Amino acid sequence: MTALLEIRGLVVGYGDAPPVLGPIDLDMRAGELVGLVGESGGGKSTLSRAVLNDLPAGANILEGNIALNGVPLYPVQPQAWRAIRWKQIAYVPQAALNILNPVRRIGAQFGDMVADHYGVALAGEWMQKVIDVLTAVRLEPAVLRCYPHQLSGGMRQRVCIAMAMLFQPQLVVADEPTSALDVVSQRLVLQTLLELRDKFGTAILLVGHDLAVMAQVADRIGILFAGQLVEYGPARAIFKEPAHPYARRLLQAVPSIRVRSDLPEATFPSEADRQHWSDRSIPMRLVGPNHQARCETQ
Amino acid sequence: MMSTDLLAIEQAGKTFGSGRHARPAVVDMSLSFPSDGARLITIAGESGCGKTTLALMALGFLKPTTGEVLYKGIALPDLNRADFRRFRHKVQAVLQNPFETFNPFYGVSHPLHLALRQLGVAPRSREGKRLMEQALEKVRLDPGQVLERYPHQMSGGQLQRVSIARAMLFSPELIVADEPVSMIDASLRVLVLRHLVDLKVRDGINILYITHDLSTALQISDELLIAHRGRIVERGDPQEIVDNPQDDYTRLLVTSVPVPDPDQRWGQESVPTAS
Amino acid sequence: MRRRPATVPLIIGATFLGGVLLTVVAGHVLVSPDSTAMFSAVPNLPPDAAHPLGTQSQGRDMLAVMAAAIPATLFVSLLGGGVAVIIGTILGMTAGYFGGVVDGVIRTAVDVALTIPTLAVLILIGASFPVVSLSAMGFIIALTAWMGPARVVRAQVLTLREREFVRIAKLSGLGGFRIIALELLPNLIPFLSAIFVNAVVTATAATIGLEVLGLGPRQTITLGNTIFEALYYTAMWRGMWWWWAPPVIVLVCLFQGLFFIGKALDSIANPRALGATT
Amino acid sequence: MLRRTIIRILIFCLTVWVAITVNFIIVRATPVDPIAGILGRMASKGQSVQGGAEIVAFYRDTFALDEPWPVQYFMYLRQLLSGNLGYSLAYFPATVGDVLLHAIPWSLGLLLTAVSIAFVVGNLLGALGSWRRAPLVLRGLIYLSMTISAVPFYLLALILLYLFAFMWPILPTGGSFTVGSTRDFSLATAIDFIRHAILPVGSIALGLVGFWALSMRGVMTTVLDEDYLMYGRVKGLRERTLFLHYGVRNAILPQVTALAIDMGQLISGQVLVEAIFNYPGVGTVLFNALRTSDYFVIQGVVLFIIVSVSLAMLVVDLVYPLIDPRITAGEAGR
Repeated sequence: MTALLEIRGLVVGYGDAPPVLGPIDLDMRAGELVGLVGESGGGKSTLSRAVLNDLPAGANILEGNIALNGVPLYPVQPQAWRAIRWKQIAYVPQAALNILNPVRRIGAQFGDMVADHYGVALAGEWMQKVIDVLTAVRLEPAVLRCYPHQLSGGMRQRVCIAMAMLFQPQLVVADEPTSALDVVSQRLVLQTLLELRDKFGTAILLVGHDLAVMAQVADRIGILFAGQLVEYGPARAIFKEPAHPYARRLLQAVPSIRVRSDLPEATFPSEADRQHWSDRSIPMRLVGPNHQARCETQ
Repeated sequence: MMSTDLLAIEQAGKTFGSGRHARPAVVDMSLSFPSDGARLITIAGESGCGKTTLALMALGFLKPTTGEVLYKGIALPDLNRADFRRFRHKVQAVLQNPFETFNPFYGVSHPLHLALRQLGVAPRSREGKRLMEQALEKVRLDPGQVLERYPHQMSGGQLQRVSIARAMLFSPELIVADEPVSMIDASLRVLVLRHLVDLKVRDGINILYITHDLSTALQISDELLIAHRGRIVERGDPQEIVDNPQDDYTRLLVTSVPVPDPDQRWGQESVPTAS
Repeated sequence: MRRRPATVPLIIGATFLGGVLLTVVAGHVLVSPDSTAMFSAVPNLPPDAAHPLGTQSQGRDMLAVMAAAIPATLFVSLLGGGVAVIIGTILGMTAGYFGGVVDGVIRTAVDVALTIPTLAVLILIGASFPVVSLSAMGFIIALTAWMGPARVVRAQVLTLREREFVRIAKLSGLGGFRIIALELLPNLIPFLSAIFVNAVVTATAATIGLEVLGLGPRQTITLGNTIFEALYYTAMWRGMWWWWAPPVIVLVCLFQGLFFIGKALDSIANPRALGATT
Repeated sequence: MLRRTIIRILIFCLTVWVAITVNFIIVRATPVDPIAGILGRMASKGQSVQGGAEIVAFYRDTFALDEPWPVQYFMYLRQLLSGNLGYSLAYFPATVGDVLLHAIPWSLGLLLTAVSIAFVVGNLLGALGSWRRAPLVLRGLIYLSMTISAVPFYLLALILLYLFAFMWPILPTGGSFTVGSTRDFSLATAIDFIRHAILPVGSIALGLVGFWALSMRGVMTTVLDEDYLMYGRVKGLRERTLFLHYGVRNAILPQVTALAIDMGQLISGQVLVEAIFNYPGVGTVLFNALRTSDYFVIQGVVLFIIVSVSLAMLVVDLVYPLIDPRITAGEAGR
């Protein structure tokens, strides 16, 4: 079975400075929900932006490649990219106040997508499709007449999910889609994503910092530290048998809502620890079925 | 009834704006820290539930529109100069965004110096240095490394610990911690919270912990208050509330918090309705 | 990665201003200051060796006029700009920090003053009370330039005030004025320098504008008065370019210099407003 | 919405009232009897004052100059409200109102033409210049226009006047029509009219283009950093859609507000430009009045400028919500 998305030896850096990410090897199967977690600056956002070909200004892919359905995405052909964007790889952004154009109605913003990708106005069959995706995210068609600021944060985020699903892409990259939302909206947004995944068979690359969220929704989890993928495996295996010391620390730091337990002693990771965790000379090795980690054998 | 609590908030309410634009942020909230023993009380709720407004009232930065805030039995506006000064010193805070807690114009040591000067100690004197070192060691920071740096050269976790050290200089009786870990990397959150717990257990300091994170609230608090739309909807023992929530909103909140266990996933049947 | 984008405009600006000052030096070296007196030379002479910039109709040497006019104009501009920034900063800080009624009153005053075309009011004042001294001119001009600083400072203080470090300072027992002086003011220094340059620009434009209308300090030689006289005695129509062109060119250089320096300071104070092309 | 409108109108009224009162105070604060003083000054300059006695009598009556100040103030307000600005001393018996009425269309035409040209060109230039793939020529043009706009209008006017009317005399030196020409509805008249307007319009527009380009570029650079633009780009929208509907559409809003704020500066500059080109607008009326100490004309022009600028700002402020959905829809949606 070939992978939907294959990332091979990907290295991203700014000019001559040491690379900020990689080398990364990672693959995703069709219809799979992969979660990427790590601390800020760990490289999870850079990785997702490389998949979207939306690296921050100055950042470049130095080595390696990303392939979708076996077709390499880099080097980028601008025309070809416009065809891939949204039709094959769509995006659900972080819930920010200004993520939708504040002076344009939601309907017009759907219209822009349809017009620029298919060259037709938003009417008839397309209008039906838009209403369908809105219904799928539990929104009334009336939101099409609204301006973004008239919707709540959770509603705007579901509009973004509906936009991502409109062309039924094979892959959706979701970058911290719920970090700005309260837990009730977070649950609604995440469950909506899962339902759409089941309905359309869309694979989802979910970037986040909350392991508890990943436990709820991810099939597989990748843990990034200092620009390296240090562990990648099925969600259950990561939670039950974490192999990498950083992964273990991360898990230890997730408090549960179920049982009250004593907090760990306040020992902060030393520079030596951090050096060790990001040691590139240690290769990824298989530590369980489908489960690999960058650590010495026990 | 005579109240000799260390700090008591009695049926405090706060409304912003007036007339048609009136927006009640806090309605009838009460809580108190007894003068004996140290307690960690948590107010948990989503953004806009009034928890930060309450914190600002507890610190004397906002005047409640109804009800009052009492320090050792006396309402804040009635405190005489000396007592208000004592209140200012003994009720300290750790705020949400460590990167904004420090004035970018100055080094990290600036707030520590301000605090020392306020206490009548010259920051550069032997005594001043000793006090700063003592406070920083309590939060396991190396004074030599910290004091020479600027805020942007440090991580959020480190800055937040300097903030705790600053508060410690005053030997406070109560620390209001307003979302102290929400801007810190997940792997370090629990460790910073651990310091708060240590302050309570080791130094006997009361803590008012304000958070949106029910999980950490469960882990560290002696008493938990759930706030929703400016009101306290449920209060009591944290484990009790989580296991057996009485209020509808609390129940929704508790079931929405993700459990870090792939074997205990949300059921599809209980998807919350659109908010 | 960190390039100082301010360096280039700073150098260009300094060059222009340097050129203006050099004119003053050249004037003092090449001709006697007494040559500004009426009929100290033959009137209407085109430039030659004795009078590098020629003479005007009242027999004043133009280079000597320029050497006297530039410092006079700069004095009015700097005084006007400086007073405006001080007034604006005090009002802006008071409004921004204390808020409430104080803020409401100051903000309304700024709004009203911004609405009134200041030149119009100056014209009225100038026509009713003939301005006599350069200092008086400076103070009057300051009335036209304080609103900008007040607005900007207020906005800055409003955002700074909500920063958590102000709360921390309050928790350490600092009072309102010490918070303004110790915590807010240092962060405003880059803004204030940019604001000052902008205020000087506004003040200069207003001074010269008034003077060109004939409402300047009557007995003093300034750049604006020189232009007024050149226009009054129809220098352009008489082909006497050496009369009207030097003050115009010096002013253009002055404005260019201030523009580039203001731009440099702006980009230091507010890196986000930097254009992608600079 | 209604609250905002009412507050805005109140500020307008306050502004006008302040202007009128300041005007009143300045006149009374001058040490001498305003009328006698003015007539005296004019006489000393050797100018003939036709109907001098009538003017004095008129003012004593209408403004109740022999009464105490409060009564004078009341009379003054009443005269103003009835639109009576007094007589011109230089063109007696023409009233200040007559003089103004002749000049206003010229000034308005000049202003609207120059501002529209500059607003469109400047904003377009600034927006294009901030976009990723702007050609070098365009960036150079923006920089040039920016440095030009650092120079006040009146200096630009002097330079343009010299360049195009003296050094290279292709345009007239001033006025609005060739002296002695017949003003009919012919093509020749139209061309004559346009030729006279080019330099005044040009010096204002040239000075404004860079100003708008600069501030538009500033606003656009912040808009380019906004999340919705990044999101639009990732959505694979066309550059044109992003530029027009996501970039310019958002950036133009603060520009409109800036238009209102700078109206005062703008008109101050125009006054001088008109005077330099002897264009028959309000500015030239003012300039001539200053030369002849025609005090009531000066006062009338100043009042007129203040009121019309305030009015223009009021209009911009009231129209603004119509183009920014966040204000109107926000109120309606709640």
